Amino acid sequence: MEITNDLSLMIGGKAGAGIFASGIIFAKTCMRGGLNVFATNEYPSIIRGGHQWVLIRVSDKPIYSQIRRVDLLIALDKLTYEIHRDEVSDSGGIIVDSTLIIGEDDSRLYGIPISEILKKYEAKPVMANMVALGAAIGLLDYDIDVLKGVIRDHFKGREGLVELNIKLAEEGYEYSKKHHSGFVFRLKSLKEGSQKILVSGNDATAMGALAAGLTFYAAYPMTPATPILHFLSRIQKEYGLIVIQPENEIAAINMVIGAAYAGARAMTATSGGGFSLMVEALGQAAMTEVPIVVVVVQRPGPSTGMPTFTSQGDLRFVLHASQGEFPRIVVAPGDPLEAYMLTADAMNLAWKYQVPAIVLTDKYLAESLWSIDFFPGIEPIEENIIREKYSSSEPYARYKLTDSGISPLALPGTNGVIVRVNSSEHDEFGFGTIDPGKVVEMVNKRFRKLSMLSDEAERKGVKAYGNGNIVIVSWGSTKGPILEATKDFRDSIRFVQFLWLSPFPRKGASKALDGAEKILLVENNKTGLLGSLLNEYLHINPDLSLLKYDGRPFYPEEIRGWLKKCLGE
Amino acid sequence: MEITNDLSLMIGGKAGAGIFASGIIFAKTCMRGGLNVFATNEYPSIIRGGHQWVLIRVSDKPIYSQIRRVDLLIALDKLTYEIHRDEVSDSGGIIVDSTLIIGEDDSRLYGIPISEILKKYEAKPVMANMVALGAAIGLLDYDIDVLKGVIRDHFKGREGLVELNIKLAEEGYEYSKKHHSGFVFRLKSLKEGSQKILVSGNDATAMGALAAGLTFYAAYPMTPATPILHFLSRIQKEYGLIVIQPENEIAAINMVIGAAYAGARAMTATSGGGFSLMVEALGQAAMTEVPIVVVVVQRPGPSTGMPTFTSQGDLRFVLHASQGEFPRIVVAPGDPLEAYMLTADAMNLAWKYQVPAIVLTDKYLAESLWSIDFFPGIEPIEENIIREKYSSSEPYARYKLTDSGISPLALPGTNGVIVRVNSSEHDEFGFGTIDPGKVVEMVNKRFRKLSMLSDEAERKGVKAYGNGNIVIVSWGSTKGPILEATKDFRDSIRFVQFLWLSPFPRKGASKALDGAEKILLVENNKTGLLGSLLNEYLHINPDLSLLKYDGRPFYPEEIRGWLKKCLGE
Amino acid sequence: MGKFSLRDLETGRKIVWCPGCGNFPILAALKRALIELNLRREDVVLITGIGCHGRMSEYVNVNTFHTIHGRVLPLATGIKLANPNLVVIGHSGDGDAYAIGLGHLPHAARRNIDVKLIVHNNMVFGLTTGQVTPTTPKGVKTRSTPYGNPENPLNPLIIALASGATFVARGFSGDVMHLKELIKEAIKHRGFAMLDILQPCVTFYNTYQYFRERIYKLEETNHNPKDYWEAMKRAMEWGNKIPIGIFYRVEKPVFYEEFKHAMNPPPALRKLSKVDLTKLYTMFM
Amino acid sequence: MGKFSLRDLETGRKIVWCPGCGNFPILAALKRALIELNLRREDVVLITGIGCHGRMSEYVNVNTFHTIHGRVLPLATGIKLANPNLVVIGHSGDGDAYAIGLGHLPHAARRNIDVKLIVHNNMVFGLTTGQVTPTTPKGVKTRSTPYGNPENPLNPLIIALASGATFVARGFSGDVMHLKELIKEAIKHRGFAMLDILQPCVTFYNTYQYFRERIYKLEETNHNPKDYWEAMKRAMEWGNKIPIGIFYRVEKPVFYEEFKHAMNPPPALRKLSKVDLTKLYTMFM
Ligand SMILES: Cc1ncc(C[n+]2csc(CCOP(=O)(O)OP(=O)(O)O)c2C)c(N)n1
Ligand SMILES: Cc1ncc(C[n+]2csc(CCOP(=O)(O)OP(=O)(O)O)c2C)c(N)n1
Ligand code: SF4
Ligand code: SF4
Ligand SMILES: [Mg+2]
Ligand SMILES: [Mg+2]
Repeated sequence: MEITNDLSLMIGGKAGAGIFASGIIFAKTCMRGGLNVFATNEYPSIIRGGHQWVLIRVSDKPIYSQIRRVDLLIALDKLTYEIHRDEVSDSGGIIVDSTLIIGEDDSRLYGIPISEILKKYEAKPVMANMVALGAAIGLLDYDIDVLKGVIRDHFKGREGLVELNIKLAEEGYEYSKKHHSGFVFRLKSLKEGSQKILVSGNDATAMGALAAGLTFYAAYPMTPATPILHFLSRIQKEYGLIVIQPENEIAAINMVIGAAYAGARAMTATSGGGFSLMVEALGQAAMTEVPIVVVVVQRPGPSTGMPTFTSQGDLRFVLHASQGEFPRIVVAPGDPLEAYMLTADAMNLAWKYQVPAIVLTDKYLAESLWSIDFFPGIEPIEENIIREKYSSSEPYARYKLTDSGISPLALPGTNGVIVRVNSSEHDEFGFGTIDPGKVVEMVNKRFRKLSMLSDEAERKGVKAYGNGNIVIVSWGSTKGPILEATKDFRDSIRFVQFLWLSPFPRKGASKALDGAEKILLVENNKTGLLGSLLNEYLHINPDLSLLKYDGRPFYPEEIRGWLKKCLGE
Repeated sequence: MEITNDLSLMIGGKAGAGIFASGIIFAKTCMRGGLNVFATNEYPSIIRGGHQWVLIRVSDKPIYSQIRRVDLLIALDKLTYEIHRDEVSDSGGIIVDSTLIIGEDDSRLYGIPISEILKKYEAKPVMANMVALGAAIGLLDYDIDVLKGVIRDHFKGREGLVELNIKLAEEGYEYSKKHHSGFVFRLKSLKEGSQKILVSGNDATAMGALAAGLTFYAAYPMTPATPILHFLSRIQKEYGLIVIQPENEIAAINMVIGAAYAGARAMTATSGGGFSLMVEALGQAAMTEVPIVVVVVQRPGPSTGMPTFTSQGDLRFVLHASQGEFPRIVVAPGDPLEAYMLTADAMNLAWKYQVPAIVLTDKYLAESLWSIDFFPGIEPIEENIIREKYSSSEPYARYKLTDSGISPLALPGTNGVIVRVNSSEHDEFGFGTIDPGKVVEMVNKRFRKLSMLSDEAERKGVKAYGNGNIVIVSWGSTKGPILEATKDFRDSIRFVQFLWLSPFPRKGASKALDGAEKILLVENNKTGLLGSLLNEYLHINPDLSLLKYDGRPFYPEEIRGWLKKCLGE
Repeated sequence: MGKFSLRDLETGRKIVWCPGCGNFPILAALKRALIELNLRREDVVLITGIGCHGRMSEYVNVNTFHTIHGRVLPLATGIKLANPNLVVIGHSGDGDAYAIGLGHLPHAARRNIDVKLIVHNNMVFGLTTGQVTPTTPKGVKTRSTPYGNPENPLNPLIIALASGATFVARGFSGDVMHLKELIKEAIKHRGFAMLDILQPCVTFYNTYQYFRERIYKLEETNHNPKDYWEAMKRAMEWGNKIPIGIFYRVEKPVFYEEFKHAMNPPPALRKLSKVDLTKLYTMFM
Repeated sequence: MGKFSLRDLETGRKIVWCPGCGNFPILAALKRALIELNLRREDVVLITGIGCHGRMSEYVNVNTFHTIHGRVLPLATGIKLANPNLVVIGHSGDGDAYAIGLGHLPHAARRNIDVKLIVHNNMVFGLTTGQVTPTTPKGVKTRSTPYGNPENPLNPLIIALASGATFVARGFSGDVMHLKELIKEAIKHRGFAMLDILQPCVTFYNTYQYFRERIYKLEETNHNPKDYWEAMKRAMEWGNKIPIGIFYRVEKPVFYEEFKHAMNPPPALRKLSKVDLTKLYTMFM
């Protein structure tokens, strides 16, 4: 029996052994053959030597997440073999350095003389991954030329490396072709596949912001948000961006507010601890009505918690952060396309409504990789902005009372206007006030924006998949495992995903939940935070909850198993 | 007609003119005569010259708040007269410097030649208040000797000032006795009155902490929490306190955590903006299980907002502040006695359960003054603490797994133990861990405390006044105006006050709300934050809401008027 | 609008500082400096912190940002980077700049970001009614230190010099004309300029007399503001004689020049238009 | 327990720094210093920030507090004030102490709080995989500055000196015995001691070779660590020759002595008992 184009592959080894690079190379190799790919990783907060892995799912059908089953394990060290051998299915295989794992009576082992090959080419130990990748391609009976192309692009500019790595991959490939055959799992290029890109949630977030006009990015490194900083600083020249790493998160968000006040579309990203430090300035953005975007990539808390793991524990925190009350946008994408779209939306709408917008993701979404179609074109939308000249006879009032609550926004430097903003309560011109009537007017003005903002949330804030009356409710990155778990049960199981958390899409939610017999909550946290919103806004207490808070994402198998129990099967 | 011992008096004038001092002196003068007193103030964030006032209610019956009606206005400048004359009832009076307000055809005016008297004694303009106070005592036919006693104590140690001020008061008194008579409102000492103290919410909070063993206080000044710092630094020597004003709020809370880790009962206080900066360390206290108390005195936000005004806008913020999920104590007193009791409770329970505790008050509670009985004796309670020596053969484990979730707490320096705490997720000994099983155990351990903590909340978290089936629901400082507004309707109107907001006393609330026909929400904010908790925890959406967000506290008249409308009268 | 006169700079707001407050001369000096420098009013951005000093933004009719406590510098940095055409002037207090905001000062200095920091150093928290600050002398009684300040004060000029500031000066509210010149020089300086102003707080810490008796002007000595060590030594003087004037001034590359690739036009002035992401895609393929 | 040997200091945790990391010698030097100083193990509190340096607390079997990023100093201050009997040693990184935590350093220094700050200065954010920090030299390429660091670095020794630190020293991971002596001297110093350690990060910024070629020891010169200006000048040296050793050391009153009224016994050791509030009541009557 052969199984073609339905593979789950894991590469494991020590931090510093090029595990993630191998994962990306393998994933791209599959993607270039027209196959769909999803990859996710796990690693401790250790620079070298800690055990880490990447898990790659490949199929010619749509895939939404990793699965538990491992069909092929590339164990780059002994520990990987020991930890993960039980995850490999009986018909699966395990690629190892034949000199490393000896005497194991395991029929799934495919030994490759990796060390010998490295020695032959005087290659560094870190290049073991290339031999193993070649061997895997051989075992899977896939096209080695595609792999070579990917390696060539990966090491572009470093020609010596290109040749050596390709050689190593070829050696691995040939060895496995020659010595190992009959492996059940196969990969085969599809000729019709459209051109795709392999992106992470972080990549998509950054590109969504770019599409919506980002020109200023300030961020202090914090796992798992740091890759956005790396990416944007890499491309700063081509896109004319200012990318700056300030002294801390307080400086980062205040620089962003300064830049946005001046007129630049500006963003910062961080994780919970850094966001904690931004809380005061978030309120300042709200009070001054300076539009900013803050990306919060969740990891398990409280406090330092587990920096390299995943969580959905910050939902209530971002919804209520900062003293006083004000409208804010909080959106939570579930995959890269949504990350792109919602971040672009967040930027455009922050500027339209002059409110702070938060894009809430998590490590699992941020660092996993998806093969997807090119992003749809999105444009920066500018409304209510006065640039260059002001042509009214009235003096410019930054906080003019309007029906919508949105005041015309002028940029400093514009002829004929003085732009006066104020973190204290203020009048229409931005001068401080404590007059009770004016104060109420100003609070009401800011809150009037909620009416149009809620319309946006209702329109786009909830998605339903399937028609069943058993309804799974969730938000953010759990989307993938849930879709994967329920893909064969679309008639009996409905999945309702919340994309907007603030304003809360109350009507959209009611509609999406209409007719539900049972409501099942799935969240990557301890207390069911979306559940608390359902209680608050809809008086719905989910019938059952599946909550996971060990820092790991859901596996579809867990969800499916739980569903069976829920449904009394 | 004479009205005895039922008075509402206002003193108004410029910032810097001793308005609040006069208020305190007058209030104490009444209190020493056995009368009940309540005083509240309003002032802009301006050091000199801004208009400010204090409003004092005096009665021989219990009083709960200020009222709108002013019976006697002491207008220390013209502006005060202009702003407030319409608040003075027809039968009321207005004490003015006869040289200042001339030609006003207002029969309520009682002119006193204040400037002349000051000139005669070569006294500074700021002493006008003493002449006016004396005049008021005269007009009210009260006992000038009591006033003199209060003045004597007020200026204790500055004998020259004592004599001059007493002289000035006497002059005012005699002038009004001689020239003005027949004023309707009268005050008369009660002989049986018990000894009382005149305290603010801030005073009570500080004393509650002292009673529960406070020895370390670190705070960065922030209105309206600063008086706690002033008070504690004044008494630091008598009570052996360390009182320190660090470079900012981040330093303040981290010093508090350090001191508590070392073994000291430690506290900080701030308002919303400063609390924003403490958010990250709040999570650290939760993760390390170091017991701390944070007092948050609310003022209107967002951001700098209105520093000297009042608000209840931070409830959701303090409930959800900091990344990740963890149990916390949040209590909200409604008057000084509750502020004292709940702060002491917060300190004792923070140490018992090793969780962060937040005492949530607001400017209105913090800076208003109440005449009350001496505080009941409360003792510091210490449980689960290992001091001096450790007598087990097992190595000490700071985060030992226990049924209650509470681990024995040892102090560093103790013979035979090593105290290892960690802001990262950790094992029983405080070493970092990412093991999924251990992580879940630790999260569960921290959350197990919720079970006993919830019992505390259920026991003490909700109070009901009256038996009616029309139920007003509120929390915090609105208590006073609500009690005042409803005091004559206890049979038809029930008032349910929430004292614990976290853990939320769900059962206690259900019980207190039992049989309610109508639920009316009263809050000093824009969106009804307690209302959102009722929705979330009880699926109760209040039938009607009275929300005030102009920075001013409620007046009982507003509540009564609204109630009438609600009840369709 | 464009160039302006003193009248154009009025906002019509009532000034609520205590009579005699050392902030009045600073306000007067700033206004005069702006006029004499002949700038476009629309090009000036005044950023103010929280404190009595923060009211400056109510009294000068240019662009203003009254920010939260302690964040004048990062905010100013963001504004200047996004639009270097703007003249960015921060007004801060000793609490604002040296207590809660101190973490930003050395970084702004070493970056040599072209913003001006004018610190109203009254050695007290004014607006919160008189507590100790990092520049309050040891032993002084304040409302938070009723038994005397237990801490040694910070010398902000030394900190600025130690951090690489390219312009470091001290003024005194008691000499408004001198102050005006210092503000002008600070604004004219290309790079980060810190001007610490001895500003008596007549209500909580009245130092007029104290400083009047001790102050002397550096420009009336042979002080060479290009000499770092001389600047350091002068900045250490604090006793019977206290120097004011320009301690240090050198020219160095300014921060936004490091972002030439983003300055054509600068971010705040760039027209929004569709962004081509496809050139990125090869990276992901 | 009480006095301890090297074995007692082991925690049995696997060390996960990169092989060759400059943190190993610091760990070895600290342990030896603790032993040679002959302290009670229970009296030592090690506070560590977030970063590779932060793992120190996993590897030394004394009391530890692994705190959040940048807050070693306020935490240490709280501990020391609450119980001055404890020996409070903070380990921080150049990111932890000089980026996010810089706002605390001058204040700890001017207070002369008796805690020790040992900075593992690898001139890079290690744990977050190699970004620029305030001590990274200008022009250096890191993952957040792929076109070279646009900022001028900070000189932490000058900042410490400018802030009034009473003990300022620099060590080098390449000389563990010298480092041990410095740590001992820092711990013995009564007052705030800052020890900046040049700590190569072999993975992201390997400076072993660079520093080996340049380093010289102050004690092998005629350097007088009591002379403030000499210390300043030596701290400015950064080129072909880079000094290590004790730059500055003077004795000044320490901070907790300002709280004598609260030290008998200190807060952390005081027995809880009923507090008499009635003596306060006269104030409120
Ligand atoms: C985060 C935060 N903490 C505290 C405050 C309260 N606060 C307002 S002004 C001020 C002190 C201002 O002192 P300074 O900067 O010296 O200004 P001055 O009033 O003396 O001009 C403080 C602490 C605040 N607004 N925000
Ligand atoms: C508030 C906050 N911001 C950011 C981070 C992420 N973070 C972890 S370690 C680190 C840098 C550490 O650099 P350094 O102090 O130099 O330590 P090293 O790893 O080099 O020893 C950062 C930014 C964090 N944990 N907390
Ligand atoms: S308190 Fe001091 S600084 Fe503030 S206005 Fe008054 S005199 Fe000026
Ligand atoms: S990354 Fe650098 S500092 Fe961190 S362990 Fe590795 S070598 Fe050491
Ligand atoms: Mg000041
Ligand atoms: Mg470092």
